[in-house]
Amino acid sequence: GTEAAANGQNVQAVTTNETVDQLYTQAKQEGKVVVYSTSGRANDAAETFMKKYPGVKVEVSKVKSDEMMDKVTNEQDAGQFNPDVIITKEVSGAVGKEMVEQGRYLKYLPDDIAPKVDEPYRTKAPGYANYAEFRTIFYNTDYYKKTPVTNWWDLTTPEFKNKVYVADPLSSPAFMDLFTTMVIHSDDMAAAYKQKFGKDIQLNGTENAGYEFIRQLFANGLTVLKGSDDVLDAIGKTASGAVGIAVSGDVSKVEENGWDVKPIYDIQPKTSVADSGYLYIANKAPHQAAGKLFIRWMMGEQDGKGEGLAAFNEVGSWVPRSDVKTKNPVGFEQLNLWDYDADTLYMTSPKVRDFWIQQK
Amino acid sequence: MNAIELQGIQVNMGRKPILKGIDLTIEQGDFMTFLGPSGCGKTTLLRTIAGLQKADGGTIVLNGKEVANGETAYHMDPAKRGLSLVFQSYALWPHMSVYENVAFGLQVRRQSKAEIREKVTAALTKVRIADLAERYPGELSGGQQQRVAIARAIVTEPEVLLLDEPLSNLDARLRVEMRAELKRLHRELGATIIYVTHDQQEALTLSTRIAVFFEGEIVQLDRPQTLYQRPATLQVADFFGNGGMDTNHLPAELIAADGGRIYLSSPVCSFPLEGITLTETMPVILTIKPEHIQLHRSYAPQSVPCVVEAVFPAGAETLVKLMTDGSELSARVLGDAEYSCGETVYITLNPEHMNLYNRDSGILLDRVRPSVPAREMIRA
Amino acid sequence: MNAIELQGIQVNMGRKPILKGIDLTIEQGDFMTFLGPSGCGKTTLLRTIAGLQKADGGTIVLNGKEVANGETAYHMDPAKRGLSLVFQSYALWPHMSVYENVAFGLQVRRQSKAEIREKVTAALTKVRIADLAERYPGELSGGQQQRVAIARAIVTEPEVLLLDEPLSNLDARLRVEMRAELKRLHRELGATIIYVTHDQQEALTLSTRIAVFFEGEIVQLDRPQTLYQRPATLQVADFFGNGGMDTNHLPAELIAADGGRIYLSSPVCSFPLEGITLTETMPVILTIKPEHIQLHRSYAPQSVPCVVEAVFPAGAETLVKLMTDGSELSARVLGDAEYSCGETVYITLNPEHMNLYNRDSGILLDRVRPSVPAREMIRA
Amino acid sequence: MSSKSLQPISLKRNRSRLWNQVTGWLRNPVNLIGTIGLLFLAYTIIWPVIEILIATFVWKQQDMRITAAANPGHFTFYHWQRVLASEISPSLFYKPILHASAVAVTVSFISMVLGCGLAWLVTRTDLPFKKGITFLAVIPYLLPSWVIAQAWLTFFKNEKIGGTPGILQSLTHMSTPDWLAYGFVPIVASLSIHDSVYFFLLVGAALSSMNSQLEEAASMSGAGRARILRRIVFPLMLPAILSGFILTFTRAISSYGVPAILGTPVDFYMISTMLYSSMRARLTTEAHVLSLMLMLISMLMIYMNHRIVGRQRSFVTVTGKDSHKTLMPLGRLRRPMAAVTVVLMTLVSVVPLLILLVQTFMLREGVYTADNWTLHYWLGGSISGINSGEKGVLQNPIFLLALRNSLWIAAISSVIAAVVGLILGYVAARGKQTWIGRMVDQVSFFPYLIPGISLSAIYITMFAKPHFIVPALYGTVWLIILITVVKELPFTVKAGSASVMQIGGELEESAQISGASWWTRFRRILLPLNRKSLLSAFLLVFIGAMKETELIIMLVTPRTETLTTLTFEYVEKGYTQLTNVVLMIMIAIVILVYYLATKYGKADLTTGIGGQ
Ligand SMILES: Nc1ncnc2c1ncn2[C@@H]1O[C@H](COP(=O)(O)OP(=O)(O)OP(=O)(O)O)[C@@H](O)[C@H]1O
Ligand SMILES: Nc1ncnc2c1ncn2[C@@H]1O[C@H](COP(=O)(O)OP(=O)(O)OP(=O)(O)O)[C@@H](O)[C@H]1O
Ligand SMILES: [Mg+2]
Ligand SMILES: [Mg+2]
Repeated sequence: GTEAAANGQNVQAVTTNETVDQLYTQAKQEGKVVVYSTSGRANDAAETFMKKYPGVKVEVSKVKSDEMMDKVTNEQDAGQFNPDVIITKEVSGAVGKEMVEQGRYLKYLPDDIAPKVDEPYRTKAPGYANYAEFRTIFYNTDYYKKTPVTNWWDLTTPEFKNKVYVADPLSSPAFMDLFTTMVIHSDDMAAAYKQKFGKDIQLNGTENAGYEFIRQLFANGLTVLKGSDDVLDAIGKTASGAVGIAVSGDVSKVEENGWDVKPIYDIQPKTSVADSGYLYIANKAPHQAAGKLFIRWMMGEQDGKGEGLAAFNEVGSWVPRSDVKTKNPVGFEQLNLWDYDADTLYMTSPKVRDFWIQQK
Repeated sequence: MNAIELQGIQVNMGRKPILKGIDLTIEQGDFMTFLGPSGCGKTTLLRTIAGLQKADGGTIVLNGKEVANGETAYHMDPAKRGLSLVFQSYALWPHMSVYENVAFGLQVRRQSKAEIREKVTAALTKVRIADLAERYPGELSGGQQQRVAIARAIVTEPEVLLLDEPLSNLDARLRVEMRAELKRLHRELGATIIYVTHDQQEALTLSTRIAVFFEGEIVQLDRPQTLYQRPATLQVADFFGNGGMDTNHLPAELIAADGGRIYLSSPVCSFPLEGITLTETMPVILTIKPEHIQLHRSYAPQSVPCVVEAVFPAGAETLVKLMTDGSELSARVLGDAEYSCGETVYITLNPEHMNLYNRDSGILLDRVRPSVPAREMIRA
Repeated sequence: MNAIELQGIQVNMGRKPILKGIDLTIEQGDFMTFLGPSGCGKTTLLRTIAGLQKADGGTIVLNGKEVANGETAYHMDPAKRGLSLVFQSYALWPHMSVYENVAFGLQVRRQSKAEIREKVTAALTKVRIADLAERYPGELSGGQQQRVAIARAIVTEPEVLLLDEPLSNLDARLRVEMRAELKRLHRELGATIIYVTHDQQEALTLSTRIAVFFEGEIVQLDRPQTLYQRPATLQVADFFGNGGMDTNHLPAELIAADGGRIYLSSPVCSFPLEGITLTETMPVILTIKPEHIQLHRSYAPQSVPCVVEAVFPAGAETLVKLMTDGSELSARVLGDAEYSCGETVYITLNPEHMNLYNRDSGILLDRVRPSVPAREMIRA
Repeated sequence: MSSKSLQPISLKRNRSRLWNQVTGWLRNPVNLIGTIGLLFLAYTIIWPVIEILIATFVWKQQDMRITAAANPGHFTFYHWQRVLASEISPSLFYKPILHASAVAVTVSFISMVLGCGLAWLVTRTDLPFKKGITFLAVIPYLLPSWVIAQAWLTFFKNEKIGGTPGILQSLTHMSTPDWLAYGFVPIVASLSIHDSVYFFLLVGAALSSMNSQLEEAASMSGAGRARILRRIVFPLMLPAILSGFILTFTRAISSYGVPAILGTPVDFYMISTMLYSSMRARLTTEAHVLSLMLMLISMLMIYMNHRIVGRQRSFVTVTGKDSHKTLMPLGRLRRPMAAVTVVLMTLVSVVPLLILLVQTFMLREGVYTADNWTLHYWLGGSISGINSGEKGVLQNPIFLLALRNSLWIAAISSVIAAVVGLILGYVAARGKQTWIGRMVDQVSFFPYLIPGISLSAIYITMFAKPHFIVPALYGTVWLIILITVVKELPFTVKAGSASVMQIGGELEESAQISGASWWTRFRRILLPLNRKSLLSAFLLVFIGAMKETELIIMLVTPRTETLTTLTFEYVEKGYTQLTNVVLMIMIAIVILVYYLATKYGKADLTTGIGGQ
C-alpha cells in the first residue's frame, strides 16, 4: 500500500553508463541473475549468456505477464526482492501504469546502445522492448494466391460470413488490445469504412466505428477459438477460404506445424498495434549488475551482433534497433501500426471488454 | 408336501468345508430347530437355504421347486425364494427408523400405505416395541434391536421363516412371550419355521423336530422327546445336558451269561437286557440324567448308598454331587435341598431312563432294553 | 474397599431420562449381576461406569477415586479408568485378525512380543478358539465372534470387568465352560465383575449379588438366594420366574381375627401369621413358585384337590397346569410326569415358600411370617 | 434457592464445573482437533477469503479504468452491483453461471451414475477383471482434462472450427452436428469422463467396507437388485455420494480448460471463463466477486448436504459384528458386462493415453512413415528446425531438478493432505451435530473455489516474511506443499468424513476401553479402517499435485521449478510432443505409485476390510 505509493513518488532511475567489463566484474561477485519472463526466449538467451559470461548463472522463471505483476507486487510489498530482470508483455497498459510508474519495474537502456534504438522505445515508451509482435490477419496460401484482405472492414462483408477466426480476447488481453485500439482510433476506422464502402458509417446503437466494427464482426459470424495456434490450425491445416486473426510471431512456427498460412502486413486503416516484449530491471534487484549484463546480452550488445539477440530476432517479430537486420520481408519502420497508447488503452480496455462480453 | 428338501448340501468357505453333505427334509408346517455347538454351521445352512450362501454341492428344493443346485451351479435369487430370515446379527438398516425397517418388506410387496401401517403396528406390538417406531436402530438397546429384527421377519407373514438365534438378547419374560408368538404364527399361518437356538429348553418346547449338528454334519434328527431321552451318540448326549449340566456317564459292561442272557453290570446297578446278542463281554457307557436319579434319606428298596460331595443350589432346583464306588454322579432335585456334604444318601435309578452306548464308537445301543420281566433293579 | 461406588447416577438420551438416579456400591471382588427387562438401562449403566456415556448427574467413584461427577461435569477418560468391557455388540475390529484383536490391549500397554503371544494364546484357548487366531472377525460364526470379544476383555486381566450379555450366543455347553472360566477369573484375580445377563440361571449361579432394574431404577439389590426366595415386589417376582415360567399368583386376604391374631385366607390354604398388625381385612397377593407345589396322586394330609388342565413336558421337567376353586396354578415336577388332563390330583404347599404382597402397591410384606406354632397348613 | 451460606460452595462448584466443562470439552478429540484444525484453516483459508471479501468492497486504483466514480481506498458496493445488477451482469454473470450450473449439475449426475455404477460392479458383484477395471478407471484422471477435450475434438470436430475434420466426419462424410462437437454436450462428457473417478474412488471405498448383510437383509425382504440399490445401498452411501457430488459439482462449475476449448467456438461461456478473463484483464476485484459467488453457491450445496446427511441418523456400515462379504452374482450377465466395461473403459482411457504416447515418438504429428519415428523428443539434443532447437526432455538441464521437486512436492503434500483430510474429516463426521464439525466441513471447502492465482498471490504476502510462529516459506518447496495441501483439503476432508461416517462408534469405544489414547485409536483403528478412502485421497492428490499449474506457477522460483511448469512452458510454445513426453513421464510415475499404493497399502478396492 503505502510503500508502493512511496515508490510511485520517486521513480528511481537506473544508472545506464556502466561498461560491459564493469558490469561483468560486479556480476561475477553477484554470481547469478534471476529472470522473470513471460517468454521462453529468455531461456535461449540464458544458455548463450552463460557461455559468454561464465560465473554468472541465469535462473529463469516463466510467468504470465499479469501473474508476474501480482507476484512482483506481492513480493516487493512483503519486502522480498527476488527478480533482477523482467521480461514482460504489456497487459492493456497495466504494466506501464501499475508497475513502471510505481517504480516496481525500472527502465534500463544503456547509454551506448540508446542511439541505435528505434522509437517509441528510445524515449516515448515506458521501457525498452527487445522485440515487437502484433496481431494480424492470416490467410491460407493454398486457397488464396494473393492477400484476400486489405481493409479490416473486409471481414464484415458477406464474403467472409462465418469465415473469420480469432483467438479469444477474453483470455488473451493482447488480442483485446487490438480491438481496444480500433475503438480508440475510431476515426481511422470510420475513414477506412468510407474508403471501403464509399459511404459514411452508420452506427447501429454503438458509440463509434471501433465498436461498430466489433459488432459487425460478430454479426458476420465471428468464430472465437481458444488460442492463436487454434486459429492457425483452423485456417492452415487444409485449403480453406477462412481467415484468422493471429500473432505475427507464430510465423516462425508455420513450417514446423505444417500450416499453409501467411500473415498480411498491410491492412487499412492500420495493420495492427504493436505488442512489445519489454525488458526491465526489477526494483531493488539483488543482482543488478548481472541483470544489466543479461539485458545487454539480450539486446545484442552494443553492436547488435550479440548472440543473445538471436532468440528474439525471428520471423514475425521485430527487434527495434536500427543496426539489426530483420528477418522479415518488411522492416519495423515500414509496418503500418497504431501507436501503443498505454494510458488510453489502460482506461478504455475494460469498456471494450464489457462491450465484447455483451456481444454474446 | 415337503416345504424344504436339502440333498447333500456342501458349502466351503476359504477352501474349508463348512457343511459336509446335509440331507434334510422339512415338511410344510414343521417347526425345525437346529441345535449344535457354536461354529458348527447352523447359520451357514440357514443362509444356504435362504440363498445368501451358494451351495458348492447338493440341491435345495423349495415347495417342490429346485432353487439351488450345486452341480449345475444354479442359484435362484434370494429375493425370489419368498423366505424371511432373522439374522443372528440383526442386520437392521441403520438409516431407517424402526417403522421403516419393518415396513420395507411390505413396501416391496406394494401394499397400500394404510395396510402397511396397520401391519407394521401389529408386528411392533407383538414384539412390544410399538412405542419405539420412530427411533433409529442406533438408539435402541440390544434386545430392542433384536425385536425389530423379529418384527421385520414376521410382518410379511412368510410361509417359511428362518430364525437365527432370534431371542438370544431378550429377557426370560419376553422370551416366553416371543416363543408364544412364534408358536401362534406357526399354528395360525401354518408357517414352516427353521429355528436356530442355543437354548435347549427353547428347542424342546418349540420344535416339532430337532436337528443336531456337529461340525457341518447332522448327527441326529428326531422329535424333541426322543432326542432328549435317547440321544443317538454319546456326543449328542453330552451336548444335550439340560442347561449344560452333564449327563452322568458310568463305565459299565454287558456280560453274556449262560443261556444267552445278557446282563448289564455297572457300579450302581445291574440287570438283564434284551435286544442284543453277545458272545463276549462288551464295554459300554451307561448314561443317566441327573433328574432321573432319585435321592432317599434312608435306605429304600434296591437303592445304592452314596456320599454327598457337594451341593449347588440353583434357584428352583439343586444339584447334588454324589460319590459311589469311585464313580461321580450328579443328581438334580427340585427346590432347596437340605443335604450337607459328607452325608450318606441312597439313590435309585430307573432303568427306563438309562441309555447304553458302545464305549468305542459312542453310538447308542438303540434296541437294547431292560428285559421285561426283570424291570426291577438288581444290586451289582 | 469399594471398587465401584455409584451415587444418584442420572443419564438422559435424546431428552429422555434413561437412568433415574442409580445408587449402587460394588465391593472389591463382587460378582454383581444386572438383571432386568430388555431396554431397562443395563447397558447404559455399564457404559456410564466405563465412561463411554457421560453421566448427567451423580458421581462415580472407582477404587476411591472420583472418575465422574455430573454436577461438576467432571469426566475421566475411559482409557484411564482401567476397566475391561465386553460389548453387547462385540465391537470387534473388522480389519484385525482374531489374534490382533485380542493382542491390542496388551500392545497398548507396551508388553513384550513374547509375553503378548503367550497371553493371547492363553486367552484364546480359554474361549476355545485358539485355532482361529489368524481369521478375521468376518470369517467367524456369531458365537466365535462373541468369544473373541470375551478373550479381548479378559486377556489384560483387568481388576474390573464389565460384561454385557457375554454368553448370549454360545451353546449351553460352552456357556457352562465360560461361566466356570469367569468364576475362576473372579476368584483367582480377585476381579470385580459386573455382569449383564438375561439368563436367570446364570445370574443365580454366578453372582454374589444381583441388582434388578426396571426402567432405569434399581428395584432390588440382594444376594441371589434372597432375591429368588423373596422378591421385593410383585413385579420382580413376576419377572423372576424360572425360565420365564410364571410364579403362581393367588388373590388372598389377611383377616384380623379376635385377639389380634391375623390369618391368611386364600383359595388353597389358610393359616395364622405374625409380624403384622391389622385392624381391617387387607387384600394381598400370595405367590408360590411352581416347583414348590407338590403333587400327590391321592389325598395327602392338608392337601387340596385340583384338576389337571394341561401338561407341558419340557425335557428334564414337566409343567402341570392345575385348576382349583377358580384359580389357576402351575406346578413343576421333575422328569416326565404321567398326568393326564382332567385327572384330579392333590397338592400341598409349604407356607415357607410363599410370599405375600400388598395387593395395591405390590410391595412384599417383608416381615410377615407364618406363626411358628401354626406351621401346618389349614384348609380354607 | 441457594441460601447465603451455601453461596461460596456453589460458586466454587460452578467454577470447577466450568473448568471441567471446558477441559472436558477440549478432551473430546473432536473439539480439540477441531479447534486446532479451525485455527489452521482460519490462517490458511479464512484469512485469505476475508481479504478477498473485503477487497470487493473497496475501490482500487485500477477501478478508475471502469468508472470515473472510483474513489480509491473507499468503501463501495460497485463491484457487487456491477456483477449482479448492471447491464453487463446478464453476460458477465447470469448467463455464464447458468451455463456453468447446468454443466455442473449434469456432470455430477453423469459422473455419479458412471462412478457409482462402476464402483458397485467392482466392489459388490462377482465381475471378472476387477483389478484391471479399477486401474482403468483411474487413468482418465491422469490425463489433464484439456487433453480429453482435445481428444474429443479430434474425434467429433466439424468444419465450424476449420482445420482437419474430426475422425467421425472423415469416416462418415457427414457433418458432425455442432451440439455434438462443441458446447454443452462435449463439455459435460469430457468433464464426466475425467471426474467420475471421484465418485468411483469415494463410493468404492465406502462400498467395499459395507457389511453385506444389510443388502442380504433387503434381499430376504424380497427386494430386487434395483430396489436394494435404491433403498439400502444408495442411502447408506449418501455421505460418499454427496461428497462426490459436491466435489464434481464444484470442480465442474469452476473448470476452465475444457470449456475454453470446447465452449468458445459456440460462445458457450462459463463462469470460470469470465473469472479467468477478469483475472487476465487485471480486473481482480471483479474476479473476486465472481469467485465469492461460486463460494456462496457451494456453501449452499454443502448446507443442503448437511440437511440431508444431518437428518438421517446413521450411515454406519462397518460394525463390531462383521460378516462374510458376499458378492452379488451377475449370473449370465457376468461376462458380457465385463467385456462391455473393459472395452468402453479402454476406449476412453487407454486409447487417448496410447495416442499421446505414440505421438511422442513421431517427429511430425500425424505422419506415419518409417523415418518419422524418433526418440528425439525423449533423448535428443538440439536440432534447429525442430521446436526451435529445443532439446529432448531428458536432456533439458532443469528436467532432473523439476522431476525431483515434483516428486517431492507431490509425495509430501499428498501424504499430508490425505492424513490431515482424514483427521479433519473425522472432526466433520463425528461432530456433524456440533458447530465445530460443521465449521470444519464448510471452511475446508473454500479452497476449491478461491481462484488458484488469488490464493497464491495472497500466500506470497502471507509467507514472504515470518508471521507469528509461521516461518517465511516463500521461495521454498514448503509453501508449494502447503498450498497444494490446502487446495486439496476440500477433497480429502470430504473423503475422510464420508468414510468415517460409515464406521460404528463402538469400534473406537472398544479401543478406548482397551486403554488406547486418541492417537493410538486413530493410528490403529481409524486409519486402517479408512485405508481405502485414505489411499484414494492420497492418489488423487498425488495426481493433482503432479498436474497442478495454475496454483503454483506464481509460487515457483527457479529453484522450485516443477514438471508442470516445464510442461507449461512447452504448451505455451506449442511443443506438443515435448508436452506429451513430460505428461507420459508424470503418468508413468503415477502408475507406479498407484501400483505400489495398492500393493503395499493393501488398499485394493475390490476386497473387503479384513480377510478376503
Ligand atoms: N439415543 C437414544 N435416544 C433415546 N433413547 C435411547 C437411545 N439409546 C438408547 N435409548 C433407550 O435407552 C434405554 C436403555 O437402553 P440400554 O441399552 O441401556 O438397555 P438394556 O437394559 O441394555 O437393554 P437390553 O437388555 O435390550 O440390551 C432403552 O429403552 C433404549 O431404547
Ligand atoms: N469366510 C470364512 N472362512 C473360513 N471359515 C469360515 C468363514 N466364515 C465362517 N467360517 C466358519 O464356518 C463355521 C460355521 O459358521 P456358522 O456361522 O455357520 O456357525 P454357527 O453354527 O452359526 O455358529 P454360532 O452358533 O456361533 O453362530 C465356523 O466354524 C466359522 O468359523
Ligand atoms: Mg450362527
Ligand atoms: Mg443391553
